[in-house]
Amino acid sequence: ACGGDDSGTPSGSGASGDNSAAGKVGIILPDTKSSQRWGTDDPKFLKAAFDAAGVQVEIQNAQGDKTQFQTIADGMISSGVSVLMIVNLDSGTGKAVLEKAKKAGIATIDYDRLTLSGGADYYVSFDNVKVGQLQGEGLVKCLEDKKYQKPVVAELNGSPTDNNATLFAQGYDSVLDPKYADGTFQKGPNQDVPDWDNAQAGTIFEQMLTSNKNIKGVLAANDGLGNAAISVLKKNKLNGQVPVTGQDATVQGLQNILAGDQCMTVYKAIKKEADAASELAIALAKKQKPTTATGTTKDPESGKDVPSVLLDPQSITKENVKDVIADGFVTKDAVCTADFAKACTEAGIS
Amino acid sequence: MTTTTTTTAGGVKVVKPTVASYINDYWARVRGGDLGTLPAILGLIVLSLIFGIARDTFFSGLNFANLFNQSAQVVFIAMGLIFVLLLGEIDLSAGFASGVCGAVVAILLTNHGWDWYTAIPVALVTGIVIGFVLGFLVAKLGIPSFVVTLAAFLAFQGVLLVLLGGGTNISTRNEFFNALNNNNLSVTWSWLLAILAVVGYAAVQFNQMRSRAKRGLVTDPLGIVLLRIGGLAVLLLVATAILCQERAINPAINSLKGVPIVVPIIGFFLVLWTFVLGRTSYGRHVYAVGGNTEAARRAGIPVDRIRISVFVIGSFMAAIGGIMAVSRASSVDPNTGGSNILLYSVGAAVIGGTSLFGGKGKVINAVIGGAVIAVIDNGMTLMGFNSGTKFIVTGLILLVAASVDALARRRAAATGNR
Amino acid sequence: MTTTTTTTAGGVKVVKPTVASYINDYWARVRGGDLGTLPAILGLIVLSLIFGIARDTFFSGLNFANLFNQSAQVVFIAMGLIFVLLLGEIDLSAGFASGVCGAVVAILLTNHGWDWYTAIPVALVTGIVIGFVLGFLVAKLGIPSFVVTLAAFLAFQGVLLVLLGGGTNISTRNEFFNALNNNNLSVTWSWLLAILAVVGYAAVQFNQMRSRAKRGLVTDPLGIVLLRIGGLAVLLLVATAILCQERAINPAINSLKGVPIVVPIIGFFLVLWTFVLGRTSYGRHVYAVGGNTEAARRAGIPVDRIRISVFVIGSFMAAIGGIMAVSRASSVDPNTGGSNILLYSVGAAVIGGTSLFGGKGKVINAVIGGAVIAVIDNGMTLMGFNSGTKFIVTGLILLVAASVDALARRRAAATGNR
Amino acid sequence: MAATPLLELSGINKGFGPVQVLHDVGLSVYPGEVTALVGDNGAGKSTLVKCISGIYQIDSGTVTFEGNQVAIHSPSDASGLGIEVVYQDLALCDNLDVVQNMFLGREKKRGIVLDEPTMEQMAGDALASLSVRTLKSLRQLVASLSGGQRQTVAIAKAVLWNSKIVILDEPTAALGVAQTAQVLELVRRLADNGLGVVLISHNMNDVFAVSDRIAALYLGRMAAQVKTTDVTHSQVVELITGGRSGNIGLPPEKPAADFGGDVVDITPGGDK
Amino acid sequence: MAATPLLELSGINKGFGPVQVLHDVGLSVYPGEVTALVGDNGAGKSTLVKCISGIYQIDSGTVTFEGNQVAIHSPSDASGLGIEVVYQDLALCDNLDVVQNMFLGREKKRGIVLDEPTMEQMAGDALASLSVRTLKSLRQLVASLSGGQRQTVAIAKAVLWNSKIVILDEPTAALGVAQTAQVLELVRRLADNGLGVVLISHNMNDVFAVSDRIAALYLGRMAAQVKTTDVTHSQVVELITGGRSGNIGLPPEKPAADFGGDVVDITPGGDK
Ligand SMILES: Nc1ncnc2c1ncn2[C@@H]1O[C@H](COP(=O)(O)OP(=O)(O)OP(=O)(O)O)[C@@H](O)[C@H]1O
Ligand SMILES: Nc1ncnc2c1ncn2[C@@H]1O[C@H](COP(=O)(O)OP(=O)(O)OP(=O)(O)O)[C@@H](O)[C@H]1O
Ligand SMILES: O[C@@H]1[C@@H](O)[C@H](O)OC[C@H]1O
Ligand SMILES: [Mg+2]
Ligand SMILES: [Mg+2]
Repeated sequence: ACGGDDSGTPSGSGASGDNSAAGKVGIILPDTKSSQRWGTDDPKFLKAAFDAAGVQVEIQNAQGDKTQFQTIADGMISSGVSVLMIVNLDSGTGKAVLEKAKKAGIATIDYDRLTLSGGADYYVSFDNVKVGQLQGEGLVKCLEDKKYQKPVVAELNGSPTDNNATLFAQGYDSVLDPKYADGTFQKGPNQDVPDWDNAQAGTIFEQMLTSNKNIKGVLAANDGLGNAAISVLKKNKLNGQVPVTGQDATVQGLQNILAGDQCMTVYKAIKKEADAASELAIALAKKQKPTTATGTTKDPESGKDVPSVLLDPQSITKENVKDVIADGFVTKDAVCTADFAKACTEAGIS
Repeated sequence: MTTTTTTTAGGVKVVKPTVASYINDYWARVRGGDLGTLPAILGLIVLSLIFGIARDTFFSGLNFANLFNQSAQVVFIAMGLIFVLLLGEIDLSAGFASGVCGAVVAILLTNHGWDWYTAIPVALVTGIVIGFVLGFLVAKLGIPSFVVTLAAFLAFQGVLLVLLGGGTNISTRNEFFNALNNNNLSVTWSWLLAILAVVGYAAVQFNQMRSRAKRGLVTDPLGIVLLRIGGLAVLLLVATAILCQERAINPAINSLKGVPIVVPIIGFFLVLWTFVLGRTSYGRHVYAVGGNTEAARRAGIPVDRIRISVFVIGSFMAAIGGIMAVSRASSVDPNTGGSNILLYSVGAAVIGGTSLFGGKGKVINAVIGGAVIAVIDNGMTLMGFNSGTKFIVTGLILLVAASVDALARRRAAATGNR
Repeated sequence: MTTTTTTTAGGVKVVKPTVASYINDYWARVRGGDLGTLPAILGLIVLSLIFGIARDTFFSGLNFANLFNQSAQVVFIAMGLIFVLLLGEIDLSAGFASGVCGAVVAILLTNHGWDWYTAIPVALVTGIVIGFVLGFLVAKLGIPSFVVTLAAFLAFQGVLLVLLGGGTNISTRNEFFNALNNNNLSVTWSWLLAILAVVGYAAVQFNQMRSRAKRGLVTDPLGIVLLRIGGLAVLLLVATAILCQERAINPAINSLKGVPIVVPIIGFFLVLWTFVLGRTSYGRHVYAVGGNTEAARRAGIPVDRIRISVFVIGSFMAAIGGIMAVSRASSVDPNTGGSNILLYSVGAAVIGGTSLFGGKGKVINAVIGGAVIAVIDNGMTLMGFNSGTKFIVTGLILLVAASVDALARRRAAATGNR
Repeated sequence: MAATPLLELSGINKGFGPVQVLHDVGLSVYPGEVTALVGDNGAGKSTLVKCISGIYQIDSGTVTFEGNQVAIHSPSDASGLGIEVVYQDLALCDNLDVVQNMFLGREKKRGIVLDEPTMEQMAGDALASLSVRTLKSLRQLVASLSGGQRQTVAIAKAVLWNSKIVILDEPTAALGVAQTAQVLELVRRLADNGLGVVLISHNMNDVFAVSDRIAALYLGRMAAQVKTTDVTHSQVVELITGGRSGNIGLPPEKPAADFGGDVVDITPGGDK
Repeated sequence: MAATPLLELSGINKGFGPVQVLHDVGLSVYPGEVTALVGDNGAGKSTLVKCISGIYQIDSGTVTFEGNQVAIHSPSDASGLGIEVVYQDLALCDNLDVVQNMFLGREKKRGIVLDEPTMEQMAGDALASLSVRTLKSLRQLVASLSGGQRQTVAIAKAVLWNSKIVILDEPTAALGVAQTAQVLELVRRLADNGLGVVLISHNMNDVFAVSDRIAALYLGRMAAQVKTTDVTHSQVVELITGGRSGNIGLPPEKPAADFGGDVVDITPGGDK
């Protein structure tokens, strides 16, 4: 229903009575530190989708501050949005915000992160446990390729305060634990990185390496953490020999893959996620019943089924870096700088 | 100037001020740079106007009410910090202390099924114990408070993580508790409390006048006293009137009016601590130790005990701040009390006019400074800038608010007043 | 005590100390509580022993070398902060200022393809400009530095985000640049520099002795001077020897030895700023303004200019810190200079013995305090606790390190010395 | 008069790190008498006072108060015994006003509430009795007072209380002619009321005008304690500047012997 | 002597907020002469000095130096003109040592490096000339100095330089007998070398011993400026305490008329 014909600009007053009836949509993103996506990709794709539909949107970022998060929600509610879409910082504040919105008669969407017991009307995301699984499988593959005997694997987990980090760990541990158990791999040091802080990740990994010189593989929860580990490996001239994982398909991560320093990253097609979410929101803003949320997600806390759009994350290695570029997520110019021109050609990026 | 001359018991000639001479003197003091909280209030008005012009929702009743809930945590923590700052000390751990106390209350309510009237006291006691330990380390071992509270800042972050079992968050579902920093008083109660406040203030003012007059001491002119009482009355009653309007987005679904419950709580502590600082010998001693520790010691003031006590008050108020934060979010997570909470709280105190070097400050500073910070935060989120720009503009606006203050005070330096 | 009495030009009798009387006096001073950096060094040793016992890798050459790279950012920022703190001011924005300057260098290197010798100067100039603006606002407008730099703390976070296009990480791939805080000097250069440092120190000491003796002023006994030089020599040469051992994880693949490049850079700035503070009139004026601003003003010292200058030095050193952080991570992200960097840097200065109230502190404090913080961080991550525990234990260990200091200094209070 | 001393110090030693300031000092303060403590700049007078009032801890020596040996560890111990001190470095809180400073640590209260009117009135009376005429307001911060006004506040503060001993360290140094006269009169009046008064002063006229006894410190040693009527103006000056005068004062060899040890090392370590 | 004044003030007004401290004050300082500035506590002497030295900005009035009207906005302006001041509130940096304080703002250097040996030697000489005998070390922090030692350091600091006018605000207040004599001698010597000297003191003996002229401030007004030889001890005391003496001083009606306006409001606003 809300497909192709909405792509015009909302210029004339009566041009699309459809649009003028549409309320405003408010979107709250969590921070700019856990991943670059919240500062760059998501706002860009979301904005584009709403602009295309001619629906008013306000996107704000809570800068990792849950007080801010609530304040932004208050502001959006009092400025009269008709749909509120959030990426929670934690389920608690997320829930408080969702409840306040519902009391004011506003439709709600959980974007990327499910608010436990939040009771949002819809949920759009990638399967985060799946992300972790892909990371685990990627690492296993790279280590097998290197033919290491009983390699020691270090784990650099995400922020202890980020629920997604917990889900990622669930995913990769579900792959790695059996390997530890059967003795193919050896469990090495395992630490959380507060705030996903890359600098701290560097020190943490350096110390892991100092105390356990046999580390042969690093499960880093995202590209930033991965790059921190790679810097330390480089310093010890071990880069390339110790596979490192990542997530988010950042330019940095893709380049590290092309350079052979990083084993894989997980590409979450953020544009698709953003499009799916905006489609839902636009329908709600126009007081229509969305039809795209075909799946459901069971809220593990409340036990309720939330109507959902769940997208599949994709594992990226040197072979399919080109897919990310083809998808328009990153540009060739950004990835294939002078240093990487050769590697790009080798990887079939033209 | 026409003045009446009376005589005090000391046999020294004194001049009884008239309303005119009083205002003249006040004006001369202001011109001479003795400004009190005036510049911060000025800054607040300027900010509000800017935001009000930029976004009309800023002046809506709903937004006005939200401001109180939004600022509560920072205001409570800042009130406690005023005591710590008055001694020239710092408490970097106040933010996470509020988180820890908030976690305690949430755990007791949710995981252990306690009721609010048992859970809240335990959280407050936790705050007191924390403050005692910090104060003890500073006063008795002589470790600089920056270091002690930096260590506590780290440790409490860990305690919070451990309490929350490594990163989950805990929701509170206790109706009363969640209402504290979310719901409103009934309209009747709102008016009742406002009127009570005005009457109480008037009583105190008149009583004071009477007791000075009885001793033959100079009193403020009656006109000025009436002006003060009238001023407060207008302020409180107008605010109450606004807050008692319907402000629900969708009044059909649920009605929203009345003064937020947190307002009288803020008012209570404002009056309490203002009384303690201004009217008790304990408060006097806090100022003395902050102004000149050696002089205080020579005057026989138990400096160490005072030092410990301010940390206790600081952490106690942090506990209340934490309770309010948890109530507002109906949940606690490992970042409760983290982020910018601490810097904002110290900033609130400083912007309100409290000195980091001790000896200068009032509890009202926390409220006014907290309001400045909350207005900036609130207004900025209404503007809807993107992340980077928002940080930058917030910083700049904070600077503008502070410059109003600084420029006003520059005259002070020029005329030799401090 | 056997002492020789000589006479100065002023006609006042003076006592020329012998080695024995010098040591006696020193000991009396220490017993009297005049401890300098002694307690911090003591704390450092205690910490190292604890970690060394808990994890044997702590004392490995590799870990020793890592310590320098890990602490570099905090040490550089802390060195600059010492100047700011000496004036009783604070710079909350130093962390993110270092991030901004780091981003500038990374953008120029990576996005614009500049070379390090053009990119680094631009980053340094950025630091200087930042410091100038901060200092100007504090000195000329009279806004408290806490507020100015809190505003800057927010604004620079935004600038960093904007520079990084909303939050992308930028990798640096310039060999030389990345080597700065990752690679090591060759063994030859390592020894050369160590020997140079010892010889230089000896020259300065002897020169000073000579110039005092020439004027008939009392000089330190030759034995003491030799002892000092010898002490430094042993320290530097032993450290160099350790760092020139092979420490590669896999020596077969690649060799890893030599003093980390960042060490002579730290050394350079340590000497430079120690010289500036101790031997130039500018440094003298910094102490004077920090000790008693009014007295400094009366002595004709341009207080405002001094105030601006310390912020310039502060942000300049923050820029260097940022460069080192980016070099170490070979990458910059929106959190570079964020998290605990600022608190750790101020903490380093304070733990080293610098006062937050101004007038007291030395550049070496930054290095020693930075070492304490780095050792704690380094040791704690070696231990591999989980997050919550790690925070708690880090806090406690910091407290232990500070207590050693505080307890040692308590005698000072007892004997009436400050 | 002068039966048993109210306060008796003996063998007091006090040093700061390597610097020994007081050597074996003894001093007796009698009730009803003014004891003038004199000595050159840096002789150790203020240090001695601070040892008595508990600001400094003595290294060794005994303090006897009303016949009992006491240990004074803090200023509140001293005021507990009834010892009031006006310090040379006045130690007022610049951020408090005149009334607040005068009652610091001993505020008047009604219930738990400060009784400001009473304090204001008492402060006004006390200051008026000390000839303070230029004070603009009792609610003025002491930061804005003139040197003499500060001094008067400090003196008024110390004599407001019922104490047994009042020690005044150069109380008239900053005072005008009239105010000085008032303070000297006050000092005499206190002694006449039976208190023990210790007056430190460099002004020999004042010393001879009000004191009953004179104690002279010389380079940290008690050179002599004599009745004022037994000595002349110039003898006291000799005691101050040389440590002895005729047959009173330190034995002639004493100062010389100790000289090499710890005095006048005017340029020791230098700067490193 | 006394052809044209070196420094001439006229019509100086200075207030702090609602408090008017100086009213229309005039003062002339002549080269080669010691001008004693006297007045009761709180009369405004120190305030006047701080107006001259640029610590306070005057509200109105003119300052003429060597015949030219000047505006002094800061202490460095004043020292640029050659005006040195010893303040009553001494303003030393407690965290610096004696030598460092004495050369503060005017350090001796070789190249850019501080010339410590030279400064130490010069400081030692200057202090020795002021009879300082108890100082333990020139490298002692001034925080640990006795009251008199601090005062001496401040005086020595001000007279180290080649200046045209030296103003001393109660320089001998804390000094011992010998040190006071030295300072008075120094004051006389400075004047004899052609400098203009302003000496503030409450000690009439000292005033009459060294001064050539006396200027008396009364409640912020200049009551009289007279030659020392033209007045008696008791006349000066009358000027100080009453603002007039016989036919010199303020006109009799003047003080009364202005009295109601701004004086002795000893308990105005009270505490709110
Ligand atoms: N904290 C300290 N550390 C080192 N030396 C000190 C300290 N306090 C005082 N002194 C020294 O002790 C000596 C005695 O000082 P004190 O203040 O007692 O002298 P005083 O007799 O009161 O002199 P004045 O008449 O100048 O006030 C002085 O030489 C002083 O420099
Ligand atoms: N900053 C200020 N604010 C308000 N009043 C002030 C300030 N500074 C000084 N005064 C008042 O001005 C008057 C004059 O002070 P000033 O210090 O000049 O006196 P003085 O003549 O030097 O006295 P003294 O002999 O005691 O040193 C005093 O009454 C004082 O209280
Ligand atoms: O994409 C990831 C996001 O889902 C998580 O919440 O924060 C870290 C990011 O890398
Ligand atoms: Mg003394
Ligand atoms: Mg004066």
